[in-house]
Amino acid sequence: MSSHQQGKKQRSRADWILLFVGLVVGSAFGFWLTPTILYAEKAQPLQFNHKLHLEQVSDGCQSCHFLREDGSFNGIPSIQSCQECHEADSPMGEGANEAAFLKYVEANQPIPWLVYARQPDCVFFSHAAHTANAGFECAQCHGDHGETTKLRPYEYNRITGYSRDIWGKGPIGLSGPPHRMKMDDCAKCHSENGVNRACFVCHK
Amino acid sequence: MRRWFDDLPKYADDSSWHPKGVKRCRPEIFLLWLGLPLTLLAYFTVGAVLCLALGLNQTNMNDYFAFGVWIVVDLAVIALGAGAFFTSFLNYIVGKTELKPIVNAAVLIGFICYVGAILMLGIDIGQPIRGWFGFWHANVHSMLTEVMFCITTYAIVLTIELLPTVLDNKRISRVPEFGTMSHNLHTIMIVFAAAGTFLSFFHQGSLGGMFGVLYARPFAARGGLGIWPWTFFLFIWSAIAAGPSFTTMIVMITEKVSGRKLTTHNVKMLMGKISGYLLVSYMLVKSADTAWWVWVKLPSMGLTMDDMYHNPYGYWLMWFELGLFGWLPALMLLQEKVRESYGWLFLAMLMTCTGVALNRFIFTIQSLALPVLPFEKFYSYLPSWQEWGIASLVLGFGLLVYMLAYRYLPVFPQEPELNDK
Amino acid sequence: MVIDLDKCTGCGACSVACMSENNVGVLHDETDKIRSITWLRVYQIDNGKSFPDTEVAFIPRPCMHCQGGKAGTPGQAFFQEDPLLDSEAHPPCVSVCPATATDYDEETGIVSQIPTRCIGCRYCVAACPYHARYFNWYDVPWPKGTPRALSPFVSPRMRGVVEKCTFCYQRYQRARNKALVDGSEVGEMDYQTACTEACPSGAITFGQLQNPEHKVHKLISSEHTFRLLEKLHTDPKVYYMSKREWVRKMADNYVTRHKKLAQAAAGGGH
Amino acid sequence: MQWDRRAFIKLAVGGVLGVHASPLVWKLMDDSTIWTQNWSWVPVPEDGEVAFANTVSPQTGNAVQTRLVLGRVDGTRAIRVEGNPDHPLGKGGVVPEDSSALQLLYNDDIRVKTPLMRDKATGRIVPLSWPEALDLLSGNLAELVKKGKPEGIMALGHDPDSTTSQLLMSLMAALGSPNVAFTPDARETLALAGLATMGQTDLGFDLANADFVVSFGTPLLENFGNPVATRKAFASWRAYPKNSGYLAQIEPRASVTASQADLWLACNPGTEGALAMAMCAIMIQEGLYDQQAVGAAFGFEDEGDFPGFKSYVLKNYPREQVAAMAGVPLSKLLKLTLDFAKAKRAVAVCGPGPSGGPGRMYDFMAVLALNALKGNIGKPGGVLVQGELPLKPLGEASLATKVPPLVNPALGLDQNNPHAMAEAALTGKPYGINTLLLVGGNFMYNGPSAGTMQKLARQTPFVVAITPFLDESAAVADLVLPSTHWLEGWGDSVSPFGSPVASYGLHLPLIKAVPEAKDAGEILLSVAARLGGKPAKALPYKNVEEALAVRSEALGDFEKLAEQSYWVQEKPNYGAIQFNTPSGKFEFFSLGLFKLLSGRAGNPTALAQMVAGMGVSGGLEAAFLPHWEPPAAADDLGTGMPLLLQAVPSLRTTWGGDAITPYMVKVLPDTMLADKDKLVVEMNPATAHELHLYEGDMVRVDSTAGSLIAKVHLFEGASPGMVFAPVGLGHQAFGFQVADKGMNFNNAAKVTSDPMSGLPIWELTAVSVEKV
Repeated sequence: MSSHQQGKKQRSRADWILLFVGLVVGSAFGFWLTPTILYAEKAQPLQFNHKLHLEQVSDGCQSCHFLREDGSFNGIPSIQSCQECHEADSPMGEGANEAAFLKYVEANQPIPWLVYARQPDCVFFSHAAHTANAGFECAQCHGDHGETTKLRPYEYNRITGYSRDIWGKGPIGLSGPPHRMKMDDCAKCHSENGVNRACFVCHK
Repeated sequence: MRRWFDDLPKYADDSSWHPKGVKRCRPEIFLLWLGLPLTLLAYFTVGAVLCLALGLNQTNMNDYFAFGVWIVVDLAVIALGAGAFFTSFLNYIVGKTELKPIVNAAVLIGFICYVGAILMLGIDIGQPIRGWFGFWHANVHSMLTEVMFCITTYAIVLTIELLPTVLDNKRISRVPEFGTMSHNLHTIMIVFAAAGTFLSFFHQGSLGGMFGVLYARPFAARGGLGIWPWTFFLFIWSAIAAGPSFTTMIVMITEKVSGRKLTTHNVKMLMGKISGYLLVSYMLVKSADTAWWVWVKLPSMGLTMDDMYHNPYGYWLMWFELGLFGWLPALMLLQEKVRESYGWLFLAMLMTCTGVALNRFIFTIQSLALPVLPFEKFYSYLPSWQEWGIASLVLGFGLLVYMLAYRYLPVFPQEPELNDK
Repeated sequence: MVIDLDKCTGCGACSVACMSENNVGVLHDETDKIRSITWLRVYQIDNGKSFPDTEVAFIPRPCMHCQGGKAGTPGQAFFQEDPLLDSEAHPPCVSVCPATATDYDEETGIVSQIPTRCIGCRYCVAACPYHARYFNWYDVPWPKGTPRALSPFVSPRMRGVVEKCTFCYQRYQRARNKALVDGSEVGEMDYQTACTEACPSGAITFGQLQNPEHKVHKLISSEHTFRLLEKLHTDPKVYYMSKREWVRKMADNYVTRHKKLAQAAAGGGH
Repeated sequence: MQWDRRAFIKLAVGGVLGVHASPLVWKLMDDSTIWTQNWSWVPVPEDGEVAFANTVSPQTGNAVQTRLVLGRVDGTRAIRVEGNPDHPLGKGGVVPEDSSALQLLYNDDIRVKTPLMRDKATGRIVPLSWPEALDLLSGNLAELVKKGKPEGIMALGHDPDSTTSQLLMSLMAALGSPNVAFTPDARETLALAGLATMGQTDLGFDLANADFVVSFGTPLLENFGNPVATRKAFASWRAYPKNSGYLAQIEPRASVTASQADLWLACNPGTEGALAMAMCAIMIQEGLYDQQAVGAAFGFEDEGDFPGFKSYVLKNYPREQVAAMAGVPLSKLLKLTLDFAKAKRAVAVCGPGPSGGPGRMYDFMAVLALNALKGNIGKPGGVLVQGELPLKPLGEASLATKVPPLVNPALGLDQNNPHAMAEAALTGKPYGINTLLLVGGNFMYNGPSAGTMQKLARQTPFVVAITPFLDESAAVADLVLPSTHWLEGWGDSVSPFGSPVASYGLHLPLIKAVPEAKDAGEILLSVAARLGGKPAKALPYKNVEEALAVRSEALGDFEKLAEQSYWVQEKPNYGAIQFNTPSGKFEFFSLGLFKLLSGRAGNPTALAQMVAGMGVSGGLEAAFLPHWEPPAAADDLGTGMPLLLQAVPSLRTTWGGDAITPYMVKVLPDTMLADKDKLVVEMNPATAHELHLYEGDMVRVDSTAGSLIAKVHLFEGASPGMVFAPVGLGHQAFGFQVADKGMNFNNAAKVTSDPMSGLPIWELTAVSVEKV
């Protein structure tokens, strides 16, 4: 074997290491960049203490987020329903939040909450079917949201505008509810429980 | 003082890249030639930008002509590109090594046809960005899914099959890794030929099946005779009949344009013979299918042949497809005399290709043109200039790749020896 | 669904009600009928006779929600005699979709279409002999302010996808929600399509074809009942009724049909 | 290791592969796909609680409900207009016009958002505040009154029975101008014919209970009365396995009604009335009439100087002659008459013509006479008198409306014919007009002669349009005042044409698309208040709601009424009818009419002159009897105008009032609008052949009033010698979805006055057709 050939072989091996190094660096870069480049944060218009409110109301989550008579779901309560407890002229406490809230009350403007669990428009989700019928607890999909004392920042996808809660926290998105709410998660549960998986069951 | 352009001729001198033992035209002449495909590609680009930015309303397609010239061209080039898999099949698997001199060309033409078709399909769908749904959320029952999978994988196979030819380029092959790779590829080419045959066989069939399964569109639905959909086999059959013709035809055109002999006439005659026998058998089956359709299938749907042919899509289409461009070239190709004559062989092959392209046109456009509801209106369709622009992609892209390949790659192994003097 | 053509006056109320229920857009040129989206199109037919024996009639055509030729999958069908052997549902349009953007719901028998899944290949459009499937050639130019009238129960479509009649599935969903809360079942009158409700003649009846307690079940056994293109074995779920023989004859192709009749019905032809 | 090109390439390739091994590329691909599913330019409607609210469409008289979404952020929106299933007549049915009303309501581009004024000097449109606008209008009116020229004010309104129109009449009366007219309506003709024969104005046809219906040229199944109720009645005849009702249609075109009818008697244009007379003649000759009912009537037999109906009919309408003249086979006519006479509950129906015009009074009288011969008056399935609608009159308006006046131009300018009024004003005889008040009805489009109305507007110094839309009337106005759409504001409507029972409908503010818009009635009230004095006294209401509450007092609690939004007479009036005629009987010979006219004329010679001046061709002998007047358009035939133009009605288009909606345009068949928005006219193939015209040819249809450019469609069902054009297309306003779709039928329609009633009619127009 001539030295020329040997040199070539060594060279070749070193090159393959380079390829591997590139692979590792590129992959690490990709994992790091994915959330940074895709997601942005927005603060909620004002803070809200779910835990505190839950202690005050009589009917748990359903006090504000309830099924209406026609079976549709009252997601975010209107500012009028807030006023059933909060009165415009007598602030509850001194906090800046209460003041900010009362500003909306005075203007009779809806609070522009950013909804973590908002599904895209093409999705039909029936709370009635999952709670009244299947007996789900809120936490099964929404996690400990009702126990939190403050609202975490709302993360959304820059391209699609979706809440990050839909895709989930992890970089690959392999979790399931309550950490992720993708179609696959719905479909998985539907098949496991023998629920109809036809398209129209969940799409409109 | 050297001017910046004084060195240009040196840089432009690409003769070291040319295949061994052949002569190619001067770079500036070649550049001029390149103008033709580049113009076509520019036309394509205008159409593509319009269609992607403004939507498919830029075409003249509509809800009645859901498919238009793009699908026709797609189907036609894929059928004509079948020369690649069938010649490879004969060469590598059946062992008809007489075809070796033309296999590279067949693969190259196949590659052009398939890649061109895929690019065009990308614009044909209303939501190109969602195109991958066809793979990710594939509906395994759909003929189109099969087509998508097979075309894409076969395009990859074709790329691999083409790779040795690329690597055999005089300069590239100097790189030792590439040289080894090329050699290794050559030895395992039979595997790819087999894979290609399998894939191509199925998607040619699926393309036919695409129409055959439209059981509620009386023109397209061909059944009976124990097998459904019949079009599955008809499309394979016609594709393998026309493919060799098309490959040979392109080689002959290249010979005329370059003024150089590229393969021996024996090879062409053999290709013609293969085409001819296949075409005759195809025409027999096709005629049987048509007869069954006319006398059994259509009446069962309450229709007669008269319902199927309205001007401008009149009976003439049928006579052209089955007669002038069907039986006639089939019988011509069977004649030794015809095959011996360069001109007659070319003509017969041209007619064969025309017939198969016409068949694809008829299945796409006429299937859709015929109103099925008795109270529906009859419409006809002419593509818009934007559509032609996109359709010209195949030609532009094809010419470009083919010209580059001809100039730089050893596509025709017989060329040096045939042009020795 | 059963549509009594002898009661239909071709007023277009069903079609308009459908469009307002389902957020269908209006384009600049709606005379381009082969690009205009009308989930429920009202066809006008005539008997082809000359004055004064001419008669016209109307055929409202929603999606037929075909059960199909029971052919199973085309894959299985390769080596079958014909598309009628298997027992599975096989609408002409569903099996062809490469991206699973449409399916046949065995529970309701409704053929769905999910525009956000659709890649816009239009193969289903080509497959449907009723022209019930529509491609969005354009983005809908909603005039300023008019999106306020859009229903939140149906998602507006983007260009480049296919859409069609869904038998107002959103109404079924709402009815089902209510039934779940009430602990009851979805009754016949709880789920009615927008066109059924709107028809001023009451020509449309909607319900479960197999449910003996529903009106449609009885209607489809009438000798005056027929379907469109039955010979193609699409097995539609939309039935029509008419006491007029020429109207019934117009629903399918007949080898013996006088050619002129068909052409005249196609609006004079071209 | 050497850092050279190859090493770098390997590193780069590794990097690229590495990136692909991370989720970055795939997630980007997925997200860009999700982006296509959520394009920012595709609207996302806000979800919310659903509520329903009732109202009654004043356009069609149909009870509807709006489906409202109470959005948390976007507020309350109406997403649908549906039929009201509780309404006894509509039963949940709806017509296209109502169910697509939101498309116009919510279209910001076509709504009037603030008062607008045309700057006289520059011609520019400038926005005004409400006080400025009201001051401008009341100032103009006050000045004319002050000058002693109140008659220089002309007002045109829609539906004289509505509260808005009642307020308009009160205002005009208080100002001292007699020049008020309303969109012509067949209700007036039926009221006049009813008054002349029965002394009753509110007649109806009990279609739902009839088993045999013969319709004289009226588009029963296209647009008749409350179109939903009419269709419900029709549908009830189509029972299985056998029809329970028989429908015969007499008209020259294979219309929807003609096609769905059990018998279509294809007649020559304008001869429907003659056929009614011939049917009377046959019934009398064959002795098939109801002896008892006819015995109790007045004017059947000759009576003193008055010729009796019997001898007049037998003499003037022999069956063979009429059949030949009308172009119908005698056998068919005879069979129809015999079947009609023998049927248990048969009724003959008259109504608006295909163009939506008010119809011909003598034709209506002939049809009522036919019903009288059948003896079905007051009986189930016959001609009924509606129960009285217990509405309280709003001031002086009562005088103007309770008894519709005869409006023949021969009787002077005090009339209800907007066309004749406009023509008189145009000639300046007896005087010109200074201020034109347009209160709904879009007269600049609806005409009935759009050209005449536009000429009037151009000639009038001050034109005011009170309208929700930037419509054709707003386009000619000097002052445009935004009024509410019927889903936004208060208003009402009364029983539609031919309804067997009386009904009342309220419409009320359910949603607000244009915050600045005011109810048309409220605008009038504000003007009256500003004017002070007599007008303020005549219109003392705070707002329209109050006026409505006062008017509908007798219908019970107003809030409840508003919630339900409609009131319908519970049971039809079956049984003996009180004939408020001079004879106290059904009058074949109208004694009432005779007394009215001879009272005005003074002596028989003057009476004969007066009758001739009213356009009655049969002379004194015929003037007070039901009879047939040849259509005026027939006189124009032959003068280079060889064909007759008639309208094609459809619920997919409209008959005036509100414009056609985008969805209605969308569902137009290509036999009405085709090939990039071209109007389509129908012709019989034989007629077209004579004129060397083929399917799809573009033609100009010319009348003396104007022309239409259209595409020819050959239709076997069209009577030879005629051209049929859709009505309701060709708007110049209402946005890109509606504007410039086809051409306006009312551009070409020639308007004449109906003999005796003096109402405008435009059913037939002589035209020439030329290829362009």
